[in-house]
Amino acid sequence: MEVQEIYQQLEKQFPGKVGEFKGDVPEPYCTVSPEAIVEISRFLRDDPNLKFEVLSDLTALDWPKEEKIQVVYHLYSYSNKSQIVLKVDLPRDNSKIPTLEGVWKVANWFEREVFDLFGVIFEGHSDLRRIMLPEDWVGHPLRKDYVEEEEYDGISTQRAPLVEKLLR
Amino acid sequence: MQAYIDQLIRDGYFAGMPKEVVYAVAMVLAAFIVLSVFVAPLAGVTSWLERRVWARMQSRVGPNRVGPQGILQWLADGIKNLLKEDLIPSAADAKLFSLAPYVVFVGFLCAFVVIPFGSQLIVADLNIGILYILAVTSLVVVGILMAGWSSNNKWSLLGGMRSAAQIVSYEIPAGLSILTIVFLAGTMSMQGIIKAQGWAPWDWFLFNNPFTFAAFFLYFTAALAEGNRTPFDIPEAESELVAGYVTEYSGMRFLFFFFAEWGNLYVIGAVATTLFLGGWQVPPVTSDPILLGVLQFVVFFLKAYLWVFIAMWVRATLPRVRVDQLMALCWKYMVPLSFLCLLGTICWMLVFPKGNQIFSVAMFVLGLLIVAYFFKRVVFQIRHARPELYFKPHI
Amino acid sequence: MKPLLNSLPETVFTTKVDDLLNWGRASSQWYMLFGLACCAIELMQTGGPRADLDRFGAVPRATPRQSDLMIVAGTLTYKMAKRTKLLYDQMPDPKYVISMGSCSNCGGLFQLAYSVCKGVDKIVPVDVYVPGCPPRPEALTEGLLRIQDKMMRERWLVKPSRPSGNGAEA
Amino acid sequence: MSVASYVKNIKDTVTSVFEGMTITFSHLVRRPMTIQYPDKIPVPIQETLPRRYRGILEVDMDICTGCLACERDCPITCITIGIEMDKETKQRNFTHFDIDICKCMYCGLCAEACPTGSIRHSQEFEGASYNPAGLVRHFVTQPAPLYKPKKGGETDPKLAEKVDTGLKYLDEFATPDGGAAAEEG
Amino acid sequence: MNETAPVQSQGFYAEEMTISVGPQHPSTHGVLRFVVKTDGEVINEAIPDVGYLHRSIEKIGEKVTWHGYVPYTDRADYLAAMFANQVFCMAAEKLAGTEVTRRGEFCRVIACELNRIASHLISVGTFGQDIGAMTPFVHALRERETINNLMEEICGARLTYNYIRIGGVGYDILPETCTRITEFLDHFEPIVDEFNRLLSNNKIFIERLAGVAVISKEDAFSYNLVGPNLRGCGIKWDIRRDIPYSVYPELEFEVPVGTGQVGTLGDSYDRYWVRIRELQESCKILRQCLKMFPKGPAIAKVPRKFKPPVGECYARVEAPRGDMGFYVVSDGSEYPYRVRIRTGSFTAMSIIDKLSKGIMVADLIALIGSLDVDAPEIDR
Repeated sequence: MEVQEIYQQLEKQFPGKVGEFKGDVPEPYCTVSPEAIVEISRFLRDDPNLKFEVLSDLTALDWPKEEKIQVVYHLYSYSNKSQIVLKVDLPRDNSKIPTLEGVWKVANWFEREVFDLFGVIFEGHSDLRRIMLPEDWVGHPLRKDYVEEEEYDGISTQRAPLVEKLLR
Repeated sequence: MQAYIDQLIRDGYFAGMPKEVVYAVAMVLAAFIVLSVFVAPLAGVTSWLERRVWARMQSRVGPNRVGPQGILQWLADGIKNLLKEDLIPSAADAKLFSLAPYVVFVGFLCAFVVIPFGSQLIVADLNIGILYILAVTSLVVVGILMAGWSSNNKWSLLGGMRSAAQIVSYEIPAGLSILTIVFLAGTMSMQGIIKAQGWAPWDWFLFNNPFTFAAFFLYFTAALAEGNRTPFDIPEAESELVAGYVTEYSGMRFLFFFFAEWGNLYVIGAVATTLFLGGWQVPPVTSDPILLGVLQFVVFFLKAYLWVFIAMWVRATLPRVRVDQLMALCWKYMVPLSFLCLLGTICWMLVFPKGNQIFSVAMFVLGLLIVAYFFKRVVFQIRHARPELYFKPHI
Repeated sequence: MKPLLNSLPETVFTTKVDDLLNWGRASSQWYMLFGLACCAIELMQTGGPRADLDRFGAVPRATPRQSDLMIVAGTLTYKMAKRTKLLYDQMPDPKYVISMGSCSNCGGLFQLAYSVCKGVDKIVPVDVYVPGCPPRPEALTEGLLRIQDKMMRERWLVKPSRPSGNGAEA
Repeated sequence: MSVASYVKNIKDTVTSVFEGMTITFSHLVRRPMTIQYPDKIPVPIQETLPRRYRGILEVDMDICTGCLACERDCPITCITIGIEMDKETKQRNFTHFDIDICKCMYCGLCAEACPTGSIRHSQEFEGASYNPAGLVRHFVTQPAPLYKPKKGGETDPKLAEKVDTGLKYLDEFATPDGGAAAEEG
Repeated sequence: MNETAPVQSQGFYAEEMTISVGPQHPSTHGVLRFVVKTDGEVINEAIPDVGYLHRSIEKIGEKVTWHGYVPYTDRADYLAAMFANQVFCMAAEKLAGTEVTRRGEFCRVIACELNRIASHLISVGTFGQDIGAMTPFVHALRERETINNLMEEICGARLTYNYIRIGGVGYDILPETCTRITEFLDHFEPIVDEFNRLLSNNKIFIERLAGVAVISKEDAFSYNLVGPNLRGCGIKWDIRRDIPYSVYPELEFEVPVGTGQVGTLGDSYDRYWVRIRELQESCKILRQCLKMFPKGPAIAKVPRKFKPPVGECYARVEAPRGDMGFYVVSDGSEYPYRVRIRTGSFTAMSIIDKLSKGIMVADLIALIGSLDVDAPEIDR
C-alpha cells in the first residue's frame, strides 16, 4: 500500500486531527495533532489492512527557530512491508504529549530517552525518569541551545589540549 | 609410618640413637615435609599446570616467563599476595572473616593425614580412614559458609549458600559410592583397601564388576561437586557471582582459599586412586624398602595426578550447571544410581564371593577400548579442523 | 611489616630482597575485568589466544579485591566516574592503573561530547598511558611491560635516596 | 519422566561430555597460535603488519607542502601546524607540527586528504608513556622550509624516493577513477 | 547496605534481597546495570539501568562534518562498526542521491559479512562464557583474531574500521586479500562444526537454555525485537531479504529462524542457534560475493565538502543485533542537523524487565547473553 493511500485513510478516519502530508521527500511523512496520537497509532496497529505491528523508532527534533519540538514516530508493518512517519509538533517551552506505552511496550524506553535528552514530557508514562544521564544532571543536552556545564560532580568537563599548550 | 620407622631402625639406619628421638624427629620432619615440601608446592604447581593445560586447550601458551616454562609462577603469585594490603571490609564480621580461610585450609590439610603415599608412607593409618576423610573435608563447607556469611556481601552470601547446599547433597552419592568399595574390601582403613587390591589393573576395584566401574564415575563426579570444580563450580561462578564466596578476600587470605582449591584437587585424586585404582600397588620388582617406597610413591602420585589432570580438563571443557539442575542431578540421578551400584555390588559378591578374574579382565579390555575410541575421535577432531589452515600472521 | 618499610640501608642483601619482592609482584599482575567500551574488546583479545597476557602471569579477576592492576579500557562517562573511583578504592594497595586508549587518556575523539569525562586521570592516578583507538593487543602488552619496569624500580626495604613511587607508601 | 527419557538423558550427557573432551584434548596437541611479543618472535610485529595498517601517525617533513588539509580534515583537531613567513627570504617556514597521539582516533582521514602522502599512518604501535605529555609527537625541531612540488617530477634523488613512498601510500586509498589496485583485480 | 523489604511468599516469611548487578560485572557485556530483587535464587524483578556508556554520539553528529562523522559511527556499535558505517553512508547517499559504484557495494557486503561473523563470534563466545564454558569463548576469540587480520589488510584497523565512506569504500579489496578470505572460509566452516560439537550439542548447555526466558511473538512485536532475537521467535524477517539494499537481492542465502528444537519456540537456545546458523549463512554469502566480485572503481565521486540538500531520511540495515537505523536530518549545511541512531540492543534491553520475573539468577545471565545486548548500542 502506498503511503499516500494510508494518509488518505487516516484523514478520513480522523478528520481535522491529521495535518499536511509531505510526499515529495525521501521519507514521506504527515503531521498529526498531539491529542490524537494514541488513537491514530492504535488504529494503525489494529486495522487489518494497515497492520503496523511495530514502532521501529521514536525520536525528536529540535527547531529553535520555529519554536517547536517535533516528536517523530517511525511505524513499520512487517505484513505489508511499508513504513509511515508521523510527526507531532510541540511547543518548546512546555512540550507535553500522551504516552504510547499502551500501544507498544517499547515506547516506554523510547519515551524515557526523549524525555531525558529533549525534555518532552509524556503524560501517563509509568516511569518517566532519566535513562541515559545521571539523575542529577541539569538540562536536556540534545536541545540545540544546550550549554555544557563547567563541571559535573566535582569533575571539570574541560581539558586543556596538549598540543595548544605547547604552542605558547 | 611407625612400622616403617621401626623397620628402618631394625635395618640399622639409625644405629646408636634412642628410639624416642628418632620417632619425634621423624614426626616433626614428616609434618614439615608434608606441609612445605609437598602440599604448598603441590598446590602451587598444580595451579600453574592448570593454567598451562587450560591455555593449551584454548590455543594459548599460558604462563611461561617466570622460571623455566613459568613453573615458578605460583611463587610469584605467592610473593605478590603476601605483599598485598591486608584488607577487611568495614561491613564484614572481622573475626569470622579472618578465621574462615584457616578453617578451609585446615579442612583440606587434615585429609593428608590418612592419604597413603606408599605402603609405609602414611601419617596415620586410621582404621576408619575413609570415614575420616569424608568428615574432615566437610569442614571445608563450614569455612566457605563462614566466608560467605561474614563478608557481608550479597554475592558471597549466595556463593556460600550454594556451596553448603551442594556439598551436603553430594556427600550422599559420594558416600554411597565409597561404601560400595568398603563392602568389597571389608575395611575402612585406607591401607586395608589398597591391600585388598593388586598391582595389575584387573585386580583393581575399578574393574571388579560393572557396578564398581559405574560407582567410580559417580564418585568422581560427586567429588568434583564437593571440590567446587566445573561443571559444579556454582559457588564461585565467575560469570554469575563475580567471585562467589571469595569476592571480598584479598592478599594472604585469598591465598589460603587458592591453596585449598588446588590442594583439594589432589585429595580427590588420591582418594579415587586409593579406592578404585589400586593405590600404591606396584609389581614386585625390588625388595629394598627405600627403593620400593619411592616406587610406590611415584606410582601413587602419578595415578592421583592423572585425575587432577582430568579435573582440569573437564574444567576446560564443560559449561556450568544451574543450582536447581545441580540438585536434580544429585537427587534424581546420582543418588539412585549409586544405590543401584551398591546393591549390584552386593549381589555380585553373593554370586561371586571370590570375585571373577575373567570378568575383571574383560572389563579392563573394555576400558582400553574406550580409551582407544577416545583417541580415534581425537585424531578425527584434529583432521576435521584442518590445522594446516591455521592462523598465521601476515605474509 | 610496616616498621621495616623503607627504613633499611642499601646493602646487597636488602636490594636483592627488594628485587625478589618486586619480581614477584611484577610477574603476577592480576588485572580487573573492567571493560568500558571499544577497548574492552581489544582487552579481551589481549587475554585471548593471540597476545595471551597470561604469559606474563596476568590473569583477569572479576573482583577488585584480588586485582593489582586496573586497565581502564574505554570511554569513561560522568555517570561511570563515581563507580570507577569506588572500584579503585576497593583495590588493595599496591595498585596500578593503565589507561588504555585515547578515550581514557584524554577523552579522545569525544572531545565534543557532553557526557564523557576527559581523561581517567581526573578520577584516579594513572601509571601508564597506552595510545591507540583501540590499542592493538601488542600495544597493551607493551603497557603492561612498562608497568613491570616501574614496579622493578620501586623499593620496599631500602631507604630511598629520593622520593620513590606510590607503591612504597602502601 | 519416563524411563526412556531418563536413560536418554544419561546417554546424551555422557556422549556429549565425551565428545567435548576429545575436542579439548585435540587442542592440547595442536600448536598454540600465540605470537610471543615482545621477544620470542622471529621478526618484529611491525614488519608483519600490512601497509594499510593505521598505527601511530608519522610525518615526512621533507615532502610536506604545508597545505593544512590534514589539520582541517581532522574531526578532533589533534594536529596543529604553525607556518610563518620569514621576512628576509620570503620563505615560508614551519614553526611547529605537532600531533597529539593521545587524542588521535586513528581514522585515516588526514592521510587521505594529504596531496603528497607525507602524513601517514606507520606500522608503529608502541607508544606507552608515563605521562600524557609524552604522547605528543613534535615533527619540527627547528624552523624548516615547506616542500614545493616541482612540475614534471622530483629531480633530487633523495626527495624523489620520499615522494615515491608517499604516493605509494596514497595508492592504498580507493579513488573514484579506479586506481591501479582495482585494475589488477 | 541496601534496604530489604519483607515479602510473603508461599506461606514462608522471606526477605526480598536487592542486588546490584553491574556496572562492573563479568557478564554484563560492557557497562550495564541491573537492580535485581531476588527471593533467594529466584528473581522477582530485574530493573535494567543503562546509560553508563552514553557518549553523546548523536549530539556529536551535529558538530562534525558528514565525512568526519563516519569514524564516530564506528563507536556507536564497536562490535559491528561496519554496519553503522554503512547505514550512515546509506542515509547520506539517499539524501544526496549519490550512486555507489558496483565494486564499492561488493566491498561493503564482503566487509559487512566478515564483520557479522566477528560480531556473532563474540556473541556466541561470551554466551558460552556466561554459561561457564571458557574454552569455546577463547576458540571464538581465536577465529575472530583471523578476521581482525583480514580487516587489517582490508582497511587497516582491527576494530574501528572507518572503512565505508559516503559513495563507496575507503580502500579497495586487493586480490590477495580475496584469496586469504577464501582460505579463511575453508578453515572456518569446519570450525563452526567443531564449535557445535564442543558447545551447542553439549547436554549441560542445552539444559541450561532450553525453555528459559521464552519470548512470544506478541511480545516480540510489542517490544520491537529485531534481528536474531526476532527470528528466534519463529518470525522470518530479515531486512537483507525483505527490504533489500546494496547487492543482497543478487545473493542467495537462507534466513534461519527458531524452531524450538530443544525446548519451547522462542527460548534462549533458539536465539543462540539462529546466530550459529547465521555464521554459516554469512560464509555462503562471502563465497558468492568473492565469485561475483566486479571490477571498477570502489568509490564514487563525492565532493570533499559534502552538502546534501535539505531533507531527512531513514536508512536501515540488518546488523548482527538486528535492524540498525539511522535517521538523519540535513539543513543543507556542511554539518548534519540531527543524527538519530536506532539500534537493536536498546529495545532488546527493555524486554529484560518483563522476562526476568520468576527466573533464577543464573538464568538472568543466560538471558542477557542470549539477547546479545551490547552497551554502546544501548547508550550510544
